[in-house]
Amino acid sequence: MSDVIENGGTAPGDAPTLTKKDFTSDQEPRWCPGCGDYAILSAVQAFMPELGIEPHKTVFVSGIGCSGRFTYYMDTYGMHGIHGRAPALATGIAVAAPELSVWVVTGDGDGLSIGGNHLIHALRRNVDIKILLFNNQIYGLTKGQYSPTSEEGKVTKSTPFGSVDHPFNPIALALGVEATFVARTVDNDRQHLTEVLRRAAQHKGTAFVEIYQNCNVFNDGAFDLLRDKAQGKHNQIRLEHGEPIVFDEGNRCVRIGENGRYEIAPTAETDPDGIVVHDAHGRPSLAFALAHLSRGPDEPSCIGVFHEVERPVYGQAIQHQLQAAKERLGPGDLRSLLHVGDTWTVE
Amino acid sequence: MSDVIENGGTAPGDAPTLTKKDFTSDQEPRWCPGCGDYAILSAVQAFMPELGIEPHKTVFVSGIGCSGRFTYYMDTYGMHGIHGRAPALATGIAVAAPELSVWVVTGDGDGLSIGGNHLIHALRRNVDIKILLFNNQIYGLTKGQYSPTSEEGKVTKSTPFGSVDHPFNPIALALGVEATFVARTVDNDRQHLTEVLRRAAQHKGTAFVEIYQNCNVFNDGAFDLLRDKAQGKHNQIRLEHGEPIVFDEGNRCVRIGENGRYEIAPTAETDPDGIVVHDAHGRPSLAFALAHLSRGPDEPSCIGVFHEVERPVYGQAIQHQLQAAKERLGPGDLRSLLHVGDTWTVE
Amino acid sequence: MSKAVRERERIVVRFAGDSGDGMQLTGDRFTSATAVLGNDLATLPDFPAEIRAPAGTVHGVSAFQIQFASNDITTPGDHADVLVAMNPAALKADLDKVGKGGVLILNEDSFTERNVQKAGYTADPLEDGTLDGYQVYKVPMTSITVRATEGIGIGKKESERAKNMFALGLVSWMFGRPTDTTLNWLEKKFGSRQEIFDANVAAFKAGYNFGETTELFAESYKVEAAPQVPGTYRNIDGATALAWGLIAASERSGLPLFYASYPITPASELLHELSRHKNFGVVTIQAEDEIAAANIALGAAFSGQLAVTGTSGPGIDLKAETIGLAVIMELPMIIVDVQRAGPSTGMPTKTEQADLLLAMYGRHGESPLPIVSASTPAECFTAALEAARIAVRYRTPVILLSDTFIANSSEPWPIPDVESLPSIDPGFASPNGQDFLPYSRDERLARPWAIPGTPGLVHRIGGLERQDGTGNISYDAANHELMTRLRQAKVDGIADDVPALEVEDPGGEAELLVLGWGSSLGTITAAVARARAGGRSVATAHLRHLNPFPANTGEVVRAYRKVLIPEMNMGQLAALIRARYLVDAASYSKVQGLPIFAEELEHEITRVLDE
Amino acid sequence: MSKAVRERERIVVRFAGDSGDGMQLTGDRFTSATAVLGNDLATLPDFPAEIRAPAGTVHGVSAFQIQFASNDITTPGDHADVLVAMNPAALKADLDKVGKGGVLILNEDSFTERNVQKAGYTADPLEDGTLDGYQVYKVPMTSITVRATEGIGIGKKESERAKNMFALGLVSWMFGRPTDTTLNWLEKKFGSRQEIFDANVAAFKAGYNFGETTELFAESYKVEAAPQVPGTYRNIDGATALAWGLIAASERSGLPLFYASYPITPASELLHELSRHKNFGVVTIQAEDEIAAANIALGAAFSGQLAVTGTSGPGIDLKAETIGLAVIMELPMIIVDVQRAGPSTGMPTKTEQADLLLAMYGRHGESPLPIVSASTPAECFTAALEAARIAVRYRTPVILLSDTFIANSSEPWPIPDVESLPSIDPGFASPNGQDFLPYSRDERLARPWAIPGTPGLVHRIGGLERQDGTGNISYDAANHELMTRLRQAKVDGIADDVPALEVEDPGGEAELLVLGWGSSLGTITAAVARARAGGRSVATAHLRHLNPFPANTGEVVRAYRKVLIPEMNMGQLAALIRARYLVDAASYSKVQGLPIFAEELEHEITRVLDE
Ligand SMILES: Cc1ncc(C[n+]2csc(CCOP(=O)(O)OP(=O)(O)O)c2C)c(N)n1
Ligand SMILES: Cc1ncc(C[n+]2csc(CCOP(=O)(O)OP(=O)(O)O)c2C)c(N)n1
Ligand code: SF4
Ligand code: SF4
Ligand SMILES: [Mg+2]
Ligand SMILES: [Mg+2]
Repeated sequence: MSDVIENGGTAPGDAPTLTKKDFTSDQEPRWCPGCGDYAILSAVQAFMPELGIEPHKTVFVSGIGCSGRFTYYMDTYGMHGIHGRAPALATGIAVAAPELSVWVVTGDGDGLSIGGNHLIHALRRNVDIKILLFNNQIYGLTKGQYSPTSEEGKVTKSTPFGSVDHPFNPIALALGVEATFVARTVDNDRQHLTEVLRRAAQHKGTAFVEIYQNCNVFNDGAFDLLRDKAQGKHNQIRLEHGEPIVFDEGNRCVRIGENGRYEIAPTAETDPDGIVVHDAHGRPSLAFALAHLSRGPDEPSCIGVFHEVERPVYGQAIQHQLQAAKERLGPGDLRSLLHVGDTWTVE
Repeated sequence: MSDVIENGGTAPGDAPTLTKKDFTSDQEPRWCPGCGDYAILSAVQAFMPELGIEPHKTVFVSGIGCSGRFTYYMDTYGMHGIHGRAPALATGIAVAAPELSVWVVTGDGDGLSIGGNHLIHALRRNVDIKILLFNNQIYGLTKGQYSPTSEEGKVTKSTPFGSVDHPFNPIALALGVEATFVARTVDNDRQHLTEVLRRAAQHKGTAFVEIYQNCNVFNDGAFDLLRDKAQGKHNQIRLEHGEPIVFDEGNRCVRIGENGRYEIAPTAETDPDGIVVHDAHGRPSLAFALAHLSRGPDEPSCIGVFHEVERPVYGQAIQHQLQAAKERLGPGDLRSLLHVGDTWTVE
Repeated sequence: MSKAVRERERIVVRFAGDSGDGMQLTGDRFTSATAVLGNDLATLPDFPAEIRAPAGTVHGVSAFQIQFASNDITTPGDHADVLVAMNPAALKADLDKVGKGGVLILNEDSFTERNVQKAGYTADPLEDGTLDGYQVYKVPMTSITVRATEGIGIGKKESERAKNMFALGLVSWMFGRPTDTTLNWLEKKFGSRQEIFDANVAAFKAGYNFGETTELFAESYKVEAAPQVPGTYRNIDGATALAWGLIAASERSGLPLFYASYPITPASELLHELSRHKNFGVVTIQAEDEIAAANIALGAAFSGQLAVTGTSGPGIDLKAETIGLAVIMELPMIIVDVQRAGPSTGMPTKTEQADLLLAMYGRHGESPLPIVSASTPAECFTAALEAARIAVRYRTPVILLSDTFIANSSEPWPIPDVESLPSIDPGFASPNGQDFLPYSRDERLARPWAIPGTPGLVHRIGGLERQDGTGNISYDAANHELMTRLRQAKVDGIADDVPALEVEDPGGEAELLVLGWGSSLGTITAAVARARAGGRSVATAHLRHLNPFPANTGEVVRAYRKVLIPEMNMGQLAALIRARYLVDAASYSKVQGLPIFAEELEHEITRVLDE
Repeated sequence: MSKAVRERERIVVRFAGDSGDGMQLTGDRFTSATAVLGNDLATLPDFPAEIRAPAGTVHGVSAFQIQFASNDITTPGDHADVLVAMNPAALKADLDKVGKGGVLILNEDSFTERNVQKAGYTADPLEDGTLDGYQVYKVPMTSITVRATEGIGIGKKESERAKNMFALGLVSWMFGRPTDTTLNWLEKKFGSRQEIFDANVAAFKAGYNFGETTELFAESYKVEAAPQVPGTYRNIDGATALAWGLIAASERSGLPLFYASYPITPASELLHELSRHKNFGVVTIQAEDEIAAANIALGAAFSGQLAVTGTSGPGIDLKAETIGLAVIMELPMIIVDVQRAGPSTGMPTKTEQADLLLAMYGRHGESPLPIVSASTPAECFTAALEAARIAVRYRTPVILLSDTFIANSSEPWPIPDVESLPSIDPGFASPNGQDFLPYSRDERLARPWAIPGTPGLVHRIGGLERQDGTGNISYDAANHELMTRLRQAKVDGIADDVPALEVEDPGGEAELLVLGWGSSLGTITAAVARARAGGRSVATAHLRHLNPFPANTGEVVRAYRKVLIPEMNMGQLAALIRARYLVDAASYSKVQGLPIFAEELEHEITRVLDE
């Protein structure tokens, strides 16, 4: 059995200096040219050395979807599971081997459609895994059906007359199921993405990171308002813990309205004391309100860490119970077990 | 095909006067003596006539668990499905036959453990079904394992050393996945339960009703703080839309704290303007904050309708698309379909 | 001066290029022109497994194969006579699919050093002897196309994209295909975008004329029309035929069609096709997963719809528990399994027929259900109708097996007269004044289908064992035995209600029976035809009902000294036939994600006969 | 004056009462006293299907049956010789389980008009002739118990609850069971709660003395100890034996045991038992559903644990896709299926063996895996060890089949010497300086097990088809064929690595072989013994490995003119044996949620022999 690590999270190891190359496998990525997945892959490969955890102590787990191929391109241990089940596979790994750094890569279909149940249970349990959800608001691998994050009325191969489902808000969903770390970033902002990865890696327990990812083949431009340099600077609401929430080059802010409700307002018309100060470490209700500022990425939306709190980590709690049992009852002895209770002897 | 009903919800029919007996089947209930399920059954059977919908236009759908038996005791059409899938079965019925009144009965294991995915997708889609989740914070039918709503550290048959999972907050979960109607009530308060059922029945779309239900065999007393007459009057926070939230015989209230945060405070020490006025029809963030006032039913907790908003109803939107297509393209003609595109004739 | 024209009985052409090169469209158009000429034909698209692998690599190659003939053919052909390769990667990927001595038409422009490397060649295949023994035609397709479209006013990139029309034109000339079908289609498709239309027409004509006028091609070929039964024909692929068959079943039963599914290759096409026909009242639901899809369909079945859920192997695994529920609920429902290759995720874009035993046994407890399968693209239409007939008549879930090969390939289809299609009586229960017994049975052991909304028939069903007659929960031992045997007997009884297994044994003296099911029909027919042409006498029979088998199946298989069962699996039908009839049926098994080749099977037939 | 004592070879006693009457505990205690006496025994608890149906109704009846004997016995008995019924409902529910002329010991106090009605009797069965032909003893158990416990200082309700100890005392006297085992146990259990302890002891003694002293019982019975091989014995039920077998496998392999499951009757007991042994380092996880449980276990398997997931039929359906993933990942993992009755939800508390074909074929594509089964409660221990051995040695998921009957019933078990248990070598891969090939194979075709954390062996696995050797994704046709056949060959090869199928054919001249698997062993043994006692010669063989079959299985079944396969299903093993060996094996099938009775099977054996 693995030693119990006291603190979860991925603590820096004492590995020799690592480079991006150490995390790059010999398999050639096979996404469509221009796919946002390339940028994420490159950012992750470049970021991993910083953790100081050697590739062989790192595991990437993914499901099925374009995003699912991620695992093959990381030169770490990897499990490419079946559709939707990556959080469960990763739970098995993280509980069995708490000393490993375990990452899950999933998609909006993989993680929120077929895999919704495992995702919500991983989040509530606070397993020590870092979940990267590549949200392109479409099913890429199966060539373009709508997903549970596609906007209402979406015309796709499976909905030629427009979809009639109301989409999930993944950040709100995660907050609703007791996630301890909830963040959002975008594929093409290397710096922001890396910072969010860093925070996720440091978090003890399950980190949920939604990454707006452009699928340039089946859903091009879905996130332009936030991804595009020119538009992004007006529409990204960047969250920083302890800072008043202002955006659009300072022109707009988030303020506290009636009954405690959050709303977007021109900064000039807002009493500075009424501007919401971002509190990532408080109750999830505040983060939840921020998640509902916009209907979706076609309106000014928050990116960054919404919520980050400490709670016992599932795998560690289990390992602690094992240790406590051993201390209290002594290590298991098979012979005594087999003889417990009534026995009789025939001479 | 069924006629399209314009408004979902269960509109009163013009049925002859109905009584509780009309909704009571000839099957003898077989729950443990004293089980909270009896009280709920009796309340539901007594309430149904009020809707004026005849039993044959009503369908109850359930999953597996003690709660799952409910279906057999209602003298309506009924489907007792497999474990966790009732919301999906009910979706099929509600979409196929929008003129029916469709009810789902599920448990905390059935609805939130194995059935979590179907529940969250039904809620986001806003299918016209009314979901009653009997939350007894335990697996009853399988004789006492902990459930995803059991409190941390719960000692059960499957967790002799105490559970290590953090539980769901079902109200928060429903709000996080875009539910349009979210309420909570308790098994033994016939009047409150009936009022919540009434509101749920009137709602157009999916209604989610959490019912705190006592399992007197495997988890007795879990809700005493709220169920017990003497304790309940101090600890139930009864929500009424448009009313300031005060409870404990007026002694305590919910007020707006720093950054818009909700907190419980002595009414006497609170500026009346700072008391939260319950807004069930606003953004879900307000209801979400109320759901997080308590950690669970062992603290003062809200009951009543947390959230209730209108949104297009899934089954109706589908029926509308069918109608629109027929109007635009004319009713389908099989012969033309088979001949569409290139054909050639051999004489 | 017109060139020589050679007559041929059958030709296999394969178009291969990059995913972006439009090969499927080229193949489709060539097929239409061929169909209109009256040739018999069979086609097979061969998609890359990746969404859009890097351009120019073998992983990105997309191909389309067609066989057309002046007589009956049943497969898209083992080997191509002509390969059109738009780039080195296409050549690399598909050269081994061309018969020795075959014709290679290569887009010379694309054979740059960089492309040759990207394709994984270490040396230029045009130079190093790789192509020795083939008839190689190097045609600078890109540059001619660009030249032909000059002055139309489109950019170079757009003009280059028309090179597939050049290839289509060239091959159309080569095989004397009519040009008007293609020109009409271009008109319909691009008519409103003048430049694009002009460019495509120019490229197409340039290709046609290139063949006609250059010295390169000395001759063209002619394939006579195949004799066809009079009627109106269309070309149809299996996915469309299946979808239309379901719509036809809905029309012929008066039951609204209700399709709930979760996308999965190769079953997604069904969802796509059905979702287009809302004016037929078809409800399509994209569920959150396969389990939900099955349950949504089952809920709709309870409500009196023609309920269908479609998927591929992984989805059948997931639906297993729900299918079992449908078995005990005895509700009509169709589960379509478009089989794909491999265990687990396997090879999602490849074909296989390895879900037969899963369909038979893939549920816990004793939960028998009927299994119907389609053997050709067009047969998907009738198979869907038949599955619906059985489901509704017997109040039972039915598994309908198709596969990737059938779903994607196409063949000419004599369009049936709508009125001639079987009609299906839903036979809903109606109150008769007596106590309603939801688990009473008719003469074929089917129970009443009483749908919510019907007064007087209020009842409840579920997955716990039902009491005979009342349908109440029962834990009674004898009742469980009775119900288990009733469910089995109901399914077994269908054997008398399906056509007898037909044997084709022209001489009446064969000692070998080649027995098949599903998509190997084409291969079997072709292989047996060859063996017969070689003087062997061989009988064939093909099962469309896999559970129960037609009543005479035992008789048929016992009548031959040898039985050979070719399958794209490890011998699944063989296992069933052996267990049931105790005949020493041999399995011929190929598990490569590809159809069995007629040639291979012919060898096996000869081997078995000579044994 | 001491009463007459009659000697008997074997006795079947059945205790029946309300769920709240403590019948399971009574049965348990009687079993312990019987085991200590050295009788051979077999037990079967019979729980109500409802959680706690209304007291006094037949649905609330809980029973416990034990057969004990002075010689080898193998079943808990077809019919009871003695029924102890604590109330009218118990009599109503179980009277048909008593052999004609049997002894009925009834708690007279409970036969009030109200209780008689609640039980569903229209008239008092004590009066109306219902019990004619039985030896009826009416004993006012409740009132005597209350009297016996007067003055101890407990309430009437508490004192009434001790009436099960009265019954135990009475039956203990009747069969000469030692009192000290029970008294010691009461001491341990209630020693700290003096009044409760006193009341139970008083009730127990009152019952014992009641038998000894009243006129009612003229005689008691004696059953001699059965000859047993020397050693230390304990009584064990199948659920416990299976859990301990897994712990033993963990100890003998050095691999931490990792059990992920979702509760389901009758498999929950495994989760409960294993969760108690955290000091053995056993991790138990209650997952959100069966799919998660399987995937969590598979993740743990990848990480080098002894990974196990347990469930019953409905859960196997749900795990199918994940098991297929484990097949292609070639990781060691055990899937326990404690089979229960019926399709769908069926009859959850009843037994059946109808998941064999599901275990064989219940995954899409070709995904073979080994299947091991347990035949008796104690054998669950060795079966678990064997499943672990195969899983680890061959890097493969293994399905281990048990059933409700085996899991709940118990038998004496010679406790094995821990050191004598087979040891299992995990054989983890370690770097050897060369490029690591995760899909290279050893002589038994097993691939390396390289666990995360090991430097130099970094690799990735998944559900897409793997390239031979490297384990990279491959869509190559020939590779797919190779891998499909390798996976099959690996599993098939296990046939040489398991003990040959043993035949028991004492005379060596039998013409009938009775072939079985799983929990029908007891019935088969008993039925064949009877048939032999009746002068028939019959051979038996029992399969513990269902896939692959032991290498000599074909030889065995072909050696007999007739083969009869009794199963609690519709002939699943029969189908496999017929398909594989083409022998005309007949199926004897009972599907009632109950074990087959030895008597029934004996008749069938005679019938088949006389055919
Ligand atoms: C059980 C199962 N059902 C369905 C599929 C088909 N499938 C593969 S990926 C996918 C959806 C992918 O969407 P998403 O998760 O958003 O990933 P993306 O391709 O957009 O990155 C589906 C439906 C499958 N492989 N397995
Ligand atoms: C697929 C499947 N898994 C597991 C079970 C066993 N099972 C039946 S009910 C249940 C949990 C019931 O808990 P809950 O939903 O809370 O209902 P309650 O009995 O408490 O009302 C379980 C695990 C099953 N019937 N089917
Ligand atoms: S389909 Fe979309 S998500 Fe998938 S690889 Fe292509 S661009 Fe990326
Ligand atoms: S076990 Fe609990 S929930 Fe189930 S019937 Fe008994 S008291 Fe009710
Ligand atoms: Mg996506
Ligand atoms: Mg519960």
